[in-house]
Amino acid sequence: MLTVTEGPLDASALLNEFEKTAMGAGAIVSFTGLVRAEAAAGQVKGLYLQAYSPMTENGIQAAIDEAKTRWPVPNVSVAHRVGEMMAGEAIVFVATASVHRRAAFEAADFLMDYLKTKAVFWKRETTDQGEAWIEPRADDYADAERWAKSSD
Amino acid sequence: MLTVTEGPLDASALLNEFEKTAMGAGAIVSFTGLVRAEAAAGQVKGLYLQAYSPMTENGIQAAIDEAKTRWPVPNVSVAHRVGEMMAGEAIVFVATASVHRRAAFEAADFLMDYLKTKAVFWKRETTDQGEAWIEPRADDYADAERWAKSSD
Amino acid sequence: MARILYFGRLSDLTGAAEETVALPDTVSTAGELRQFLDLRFEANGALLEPTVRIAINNELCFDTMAVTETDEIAFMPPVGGG
Amino acid sequence: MARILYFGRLSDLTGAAEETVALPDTVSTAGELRQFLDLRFEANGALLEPTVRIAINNELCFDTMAVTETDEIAFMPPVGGG
Repeated sequence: MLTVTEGPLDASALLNEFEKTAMGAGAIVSFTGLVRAEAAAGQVKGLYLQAYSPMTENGIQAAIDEAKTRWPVPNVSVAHRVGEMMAGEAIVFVATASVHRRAAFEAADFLMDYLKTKAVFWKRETTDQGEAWIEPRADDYADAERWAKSSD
Repeated sequence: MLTVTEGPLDASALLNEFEKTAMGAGAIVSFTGLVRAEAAAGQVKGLYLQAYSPMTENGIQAAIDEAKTRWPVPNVSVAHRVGEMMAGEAIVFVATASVHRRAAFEAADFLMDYLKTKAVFWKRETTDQGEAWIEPRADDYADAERWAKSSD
Repeated sequence: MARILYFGRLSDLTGAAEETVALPDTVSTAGELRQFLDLRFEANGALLEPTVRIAINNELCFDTMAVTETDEIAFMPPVGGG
Repeated sequence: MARILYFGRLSDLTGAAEETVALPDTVSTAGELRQFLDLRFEANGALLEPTVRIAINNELCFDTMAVTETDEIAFMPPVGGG
């Protein structure tokens, strides 16, 4: 399941919903990413996240399909917020379910690396120093590269 | 926060509670382990989990302390069920929060490896073949060994 | 009229996230559109940077791809994830 | 009377998860208690297995550790996690 929405994300409600679809799994992993209050440029007041539909959704769906190819995770849920949001609010929620925990952990980790580095989003931070479009961090790229296949 | 309880675990309620304690975190990871319906011995009807208090709690707390030493995870929650439970019910819930997602993922993964292999529990499965005390799986040990320090 | 989208920091430069443009006769490829728009916005090469990718109708393309009046053409600075 | 706990599969063998036992004079260490109980339950060495750990008052101990009438002594087969 994939949702890109301007509305707020309620992680525990999303987890509750996901649990119902993942009957029979032995392991459920969830990840919630929140807008950080601290940034390099100072205290974060707000974040604006821009998507390009359907390219953004297509890219995320391809990452979900890839995760399902790599790991036995029959159930995957991704919800991503776009538009204006404030520090402390949830920006992304990912849940995976599998028979065994290693697959659930790795698939969630893999999806988060995609979402944090390769997903089609642009973001603008508003801090006490003003507004700025922000670029991906170097360690985000390093995280994503862990998943590269030798043939990539 | 650590709870060992005979009552049912509600993962989404526990996540909701955890989110309140983890204000300021950028990343929250949760893991829910459920009683599997399928086992080597057949269809699982129920599971009985036995703890030895306070040794069980002390061991889990030591693992939480160790996780906090290894990763910047100021907030950790562990809830574990004991007693009689049925297939599909939650047996364990772990949540971690950190500024960055790698720490939150790794600390949750580390704690689950402790809980699935080294924690002081004994378990008895009831399947259509009858009752049997079950031993840890070889790959559980292999998972836990990933975290061994060279000095261990 | 082609529909042109400017994502991320590019909209600060162009003053709008989207516009419709009548393509001049000199513009028949994505690369020629870059040149034309970079001059029009006095962007000093910001639209020419190789890290700024172009998508035509939601598909990333090379600068040699043909553009027409019915296309939606997006200028996309590096995506940074969410 | 010492309080003795039998965890996991050991309680199938002993018929109870716990009991109180008056320690005979021949039993002054954890190891001697193993021998005594293994014979009493006709356990054929199940309580002597080195993988069965003994804890005295919630602390794992060697078989050479002294046991007394006021102790809680636990026989613990390999723990399997939750």
